[in-house]
Amino acid sequence: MAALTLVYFAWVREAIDLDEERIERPAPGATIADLIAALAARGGGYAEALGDPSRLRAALDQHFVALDEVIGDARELALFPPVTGG
Amino acid sequence: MAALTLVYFAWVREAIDLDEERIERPAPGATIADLIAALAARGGGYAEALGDPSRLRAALDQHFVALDEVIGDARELALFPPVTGG
Amino acid sequence: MRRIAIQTEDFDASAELAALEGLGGGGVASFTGIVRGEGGLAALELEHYPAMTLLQVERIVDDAMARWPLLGLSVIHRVGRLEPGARIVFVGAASRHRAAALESCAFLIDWLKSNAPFWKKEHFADGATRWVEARPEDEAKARGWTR
Amino acid sequence: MRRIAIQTEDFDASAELAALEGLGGGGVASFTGIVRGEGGLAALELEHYPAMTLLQVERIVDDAMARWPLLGLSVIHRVGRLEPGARIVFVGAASRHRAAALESCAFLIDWLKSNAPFWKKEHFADGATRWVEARPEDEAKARGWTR
Repeated sequence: MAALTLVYFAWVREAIDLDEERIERPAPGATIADLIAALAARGGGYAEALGDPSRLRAALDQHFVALDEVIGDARELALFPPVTGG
Repeated sequence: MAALTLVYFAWVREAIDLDEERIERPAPGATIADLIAALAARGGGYAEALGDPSRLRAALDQHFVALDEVIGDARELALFPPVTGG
Repeated sequence: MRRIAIQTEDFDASAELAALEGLGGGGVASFTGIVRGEGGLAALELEHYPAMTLLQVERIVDDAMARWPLLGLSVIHRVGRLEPGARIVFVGAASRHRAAALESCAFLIDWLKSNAPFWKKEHFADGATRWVEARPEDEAKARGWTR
Repeated sequence: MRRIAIQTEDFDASAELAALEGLGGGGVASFTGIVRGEGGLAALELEHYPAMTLLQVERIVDDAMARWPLLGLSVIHRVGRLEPGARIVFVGAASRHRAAALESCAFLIDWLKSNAPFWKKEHFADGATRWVEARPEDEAKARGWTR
């Protein structure tokens, strides 16, 4: 099964110290929140960046989605804090 | 008693064919509507311009006022259609 | 900063914007009105009541400065003969708050339409002329700001 | 006309306005956001999600074109390092209707703040840095346009 690309922005990127990475695709039916919990369990910067999902927002294949969205066959998941443009 | 200056704008000015004129001050207590009726009674361009007060607006000493305002000791009365700037 | 001008010449909107942008407010909003060339319009002629115009625009500007936390306001209104595509009016506002900048521009332009002594006459290509009639919805919009 | 640009360079607001003024609409509104230099701020650093930014801004622009009778929209958002006084964002709208032009600018700027993938990091004169936190009132404003 194809890999999933994770991309990080702002302080999520800084804490994890990666712009992006490719991981093994989670089990069918897994939500973004499930994956966030699994990544946070890696500890270190992952725990720091992803330990409090209420501070996070996500986009699946470049569309904003809620964290309870199923990842399904999406190719790219972005994790980041609430946006502050404009 | 000092005279009253009347100034006209837009189609009021065109119908009366005057930018401004000085007239004898109306009786104390006379309103703008009273004066408009007296001027319209002159006939010709005055009747054309001032015959329908509902189409007119007024300013007394450069402040918008309602037509039932008393002219009092104002020095300048302007008569014109509703404004269309901006 | 407050700048009010009534003039026959065209104006440089970018110079107005630059002055407002330099006030340190974080947000600058503007509205520019342009002569539309519909229905065979050859030109608009703008007449005003000189003794009253500045007085009235100053009151409108004071009102806006009292209603919103503004760092600057700029109002320019042209008079005389204006051809299609020409700028008629510019309102610009600088504020720390984007909503204040945008709302005060809406207020100023609505208010100018119904409370400043300007009158527009249309000149058509065939030589006909017509005084523009005030639109009831413009008076309603200006009243909508009353509070 | 619709123009969308995400760029590191500064932009010429007057060129944007001139393009919008040329559309024959009668009214052009704009909003320009500027970096404020308060609290010892030395620079803002704007990060974005390139694969998503244009997509998202195009959706916002399509939304605005569907909501209001607009002849043109222009959205420019800068990224990278911006010092106090620098322009960050420009939104401009041309319409026959002044309210449509002004409201669509308010909509676009509110929506960009809460629905486009940009993040701001503050760099202070003393070397400290801080990611700007989203303000709940910005999300509320963007939701306010939902209907």
